[in-house]
Amino acid sequence: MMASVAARELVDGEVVFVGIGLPNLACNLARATHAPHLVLVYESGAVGAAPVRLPVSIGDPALVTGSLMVCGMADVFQLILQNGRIGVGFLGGAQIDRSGNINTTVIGTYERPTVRLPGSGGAAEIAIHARRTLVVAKLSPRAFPERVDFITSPGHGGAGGGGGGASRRQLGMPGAGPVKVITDKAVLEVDEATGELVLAALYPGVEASDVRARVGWPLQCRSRLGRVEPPTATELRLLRDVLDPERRYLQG
Amino acid sequence: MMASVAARELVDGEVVFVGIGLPNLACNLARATHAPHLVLVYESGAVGAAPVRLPVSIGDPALVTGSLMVCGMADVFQLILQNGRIGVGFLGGAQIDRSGNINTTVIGTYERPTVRLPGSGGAAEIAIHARRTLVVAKLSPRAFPERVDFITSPGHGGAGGGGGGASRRQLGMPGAGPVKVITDKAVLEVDEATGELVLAALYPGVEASDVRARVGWPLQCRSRLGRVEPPTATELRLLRDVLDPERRYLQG
Amino acid sequence: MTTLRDAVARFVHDGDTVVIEGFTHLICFAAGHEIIRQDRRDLTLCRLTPDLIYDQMIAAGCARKLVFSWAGNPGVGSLHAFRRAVEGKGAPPLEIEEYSHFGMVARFAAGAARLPFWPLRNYMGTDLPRVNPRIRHVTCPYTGETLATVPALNPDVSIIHAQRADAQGNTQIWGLLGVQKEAAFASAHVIVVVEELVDEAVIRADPNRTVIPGMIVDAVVVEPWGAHPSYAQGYYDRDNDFYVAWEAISRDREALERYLDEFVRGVSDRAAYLDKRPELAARLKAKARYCPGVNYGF
Amino acid sequence: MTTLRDAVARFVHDGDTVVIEGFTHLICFAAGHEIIRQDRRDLTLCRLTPDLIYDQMIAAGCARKLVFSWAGNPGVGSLHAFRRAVEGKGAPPLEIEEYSHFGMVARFAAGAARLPFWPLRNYMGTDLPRVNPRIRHVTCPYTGETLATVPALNPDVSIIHAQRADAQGNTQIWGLLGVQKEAAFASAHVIVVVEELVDEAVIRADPNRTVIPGMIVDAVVVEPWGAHPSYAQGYYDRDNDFYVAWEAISRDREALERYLDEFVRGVSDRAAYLDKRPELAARLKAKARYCPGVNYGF
Repeated sequence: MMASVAARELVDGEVVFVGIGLPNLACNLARATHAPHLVLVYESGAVGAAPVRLPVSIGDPALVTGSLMVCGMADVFQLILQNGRIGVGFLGGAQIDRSGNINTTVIGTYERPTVRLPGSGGAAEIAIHARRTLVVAKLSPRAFPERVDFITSPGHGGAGGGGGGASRRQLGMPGAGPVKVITDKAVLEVDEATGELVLAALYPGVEASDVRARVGWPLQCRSRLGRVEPPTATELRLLRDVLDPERRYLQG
Repeated sequence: MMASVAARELVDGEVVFVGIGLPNLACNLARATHAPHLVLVYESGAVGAAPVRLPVSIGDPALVTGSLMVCGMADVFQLILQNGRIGVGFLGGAQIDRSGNINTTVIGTYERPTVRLPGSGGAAEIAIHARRTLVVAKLSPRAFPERVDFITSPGHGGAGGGGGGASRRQLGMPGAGPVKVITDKAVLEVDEATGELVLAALYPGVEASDVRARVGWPLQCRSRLGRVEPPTATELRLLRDVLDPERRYLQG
Repeated sequence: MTTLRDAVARFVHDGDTVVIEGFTHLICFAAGHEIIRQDRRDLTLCRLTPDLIYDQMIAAGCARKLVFSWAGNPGVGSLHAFRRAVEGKGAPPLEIEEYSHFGMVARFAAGAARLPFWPLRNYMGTDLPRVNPRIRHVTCPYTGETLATVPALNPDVSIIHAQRADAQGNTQIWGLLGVQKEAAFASAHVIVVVEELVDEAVIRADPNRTVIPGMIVDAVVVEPWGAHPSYAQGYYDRDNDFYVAWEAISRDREALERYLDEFVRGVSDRAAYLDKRPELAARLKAKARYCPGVNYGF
Repeated sequence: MTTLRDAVARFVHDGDTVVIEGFTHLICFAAGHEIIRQDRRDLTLCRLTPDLIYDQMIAAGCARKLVFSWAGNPGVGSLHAFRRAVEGKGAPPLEIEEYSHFGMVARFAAGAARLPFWPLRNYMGTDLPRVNPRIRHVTCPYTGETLATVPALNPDVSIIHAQRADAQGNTQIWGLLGVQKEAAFASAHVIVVVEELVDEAVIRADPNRTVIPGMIVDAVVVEPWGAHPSYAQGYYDRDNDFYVAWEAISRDREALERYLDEFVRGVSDRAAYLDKRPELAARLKAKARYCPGVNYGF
């Protein structure tokens, strides 16, 4: 479900910075359905990858074989990402907060963490440079606190709180940042006026109260709340039979 | 003669930044005689070139075919030259002055030149970064003035005159600069104390006065003046029959 | 996929900052000639080595300004149209902005990375910063030392000649690479001109050879021998005889005009230019010297 | 040309700053194991993605400090030796210095260019500069805008795994390139470890594939399957099963010690390691997917 919702966000011809796991599934689903000209860029250096197997890591050899270009990582980050060529970046995170900040660094304090997470990787610069960033994460109060323990990838809160896209621009961030969060129950979007994540659309059978119960701040709603269409039969067949037959990333 | 004198300056295994013309002949002569492991680097991106014909330009396709590495010019200048990997740089020039400054930019003023020369190319950075720079030029009062009209490649005079290697170091130049000038009559060297070019060795049959007459400042002498050995039979045979049979660069 | 005529008409405008790069190798003379034919004016031409093609464009009056680092005829002598313009000898006046090779490389690198400047350890003790105030300095926030800087160069359009590309503009180059990659990524628009159009499968078979991805390319033009008298490794050799001949042609203003009239303005396109030089293939076609492939399997 | 044992003995010393790079691809596990066998101490280990090899070196007590940007087991989970050390759970303490990938790439780029810093448009709005004072800023001398900087990284030694090199260390890599080139040029010493030693003529047949020239290489070691469980494009696939298995091994301190005792300390060299895993070739050997060559003739 999350994979097909994410796939529909992608526009044909866009250049996507692909993370591993669900984003990779979503991108390949989009390529197989409405967006055959999607250009997949991996931070490992594969551009226009067309993997014949589901890549297990972002540096999988299947991303190289048959891709359009393979370049060094200095080129990926300077000539492609910082150059402004990435239309969509995908990020996940252990915590996403009210302002759309994402934490993949530590739970607890940085100096004495309860849980040490992997860190930024390319996430900080993706959230800064991609024209827009899509976040994929499962809803839970722990994952959606009022304020993340550590800002790895910047949302819309600005350095000292306060909100709105303006503060991103003031800070010199070229991209729009995390504009949409695709969860397992609903889609959240950033409200342009407040810079706050708000409820934008519900999955079938889900109520707004189900979402609010799993979010650590008083979640506002869009005035017109959308309904997310369930995956089509084609989408389900592609995901289950073609893209992830071993169910590495799909859960049912 | 100049080619064989220049060739003898090269130590086996050194990395040489090669210019076209005489320096190229000298490097290939050295490779064919005492320095088979000389690594020839061309600013065009060919590293470890082994040209099967005398290259007409620094970007000749014969420098690519069979070379050890071909890289972009950003790598040549940043990773090789600025990185400090070049042992010897070769430069020529329309004017070389008392302090070893070299001019390949303009005769006359910059704004209204009498003769517009090609400009720096890679010469400025070679004179700054190569561990030592060898200059190749024919003696004449016009070519060896007291002071060049324009400093394209810095010698030992420092920005406001004054002398000695110290000023190069103070200015942050990693390389020793133009330490030796190989002419058609003599070899000049920089005097470490004064930062001034002085007469170091004479070609057979040449007197110090012949050299002084062709230099635009009161030329000092090393206390022990050397004698340059004429080209050996092997050197002459290689130059005339193998390296430059069409006499593109050799004159007799 | 388009013609050079259409690509120049669409992406090269009067007053634009234009780059036709290539260090000796892969200089797109075909594009320069088309720009002369379409009589573009007031261009700011940028290139490390202006070479014969910019000498021709300067002579034809296309250029308002030249940004460069070495303006000569390599191994031969001068670019006389350039010299006349700079020495004030009656040619159309030409503004110049001058760096060294490293400086120009760094300007393209900054442009390609979309940074406003690039730091480099250079220019101390030279007169270049005195005559070019765009060479400035920055202080290292770690060591306190002063480093030279050059400003980013972001052309309106770069024209990149290459051995081959697919229809989407995924472009492969081997042999000397110059600053083709940096120039392309630095530019608002990119025209790729290739010796050979290949199937996407050819590109995908050897992705490490791709220097410019299709995503940054606006037009793909197929123009065999389009770099002559420059060369294309594996396709044809440099026409050194023409470089030597240029000395006499460009020294004589009328001879230069006759050259432009006959070989540039007097032909409709590159094919017509090649029709006038039927001997080229026999003289310059590259010999076969294929490298073995490598295994991309897993 | 030497053995890994001799190369490590000669170029890796207690207290050194050591880099074993490779982004998923070409990670030289053989070298990491040899460093553990030689019981090096107080190393500052630098790498974008510490991966299993640094987790093993941390567990073995080789590391005083880790400089990195993403410390996980890709697609699987955590590096538990690293986590125990950072979470203060009884393992040897480990100092950390943390960037993002772009920051680490930029650190290597600065080191390779022998500049003291590298500018990048990054880190605004993040907490990284708060916990890493080495992320600083510089003001553009043209636009006045503020850009982030990272300091140069110049390791004492980099160990670069590659598909092939000649005896002089001229090294060719295809597939993912990571930051192998930048790391090598940034380092005081370079050890190249290759799947295959080839004749100089093989290198010279395709010079555009050369990533590291012999002039910067101190030692060449031939070690087939030396990257396992990482991979070498065209030689063998990544051992994803081992990456999955590492989760359980590294989570359990004793299991990790048993692993080190059996597969690292308990073997004399890489050949002995491979003798214990005779199934690898059948499971992981790459299929043939050769690209055609290109013409380097003129």
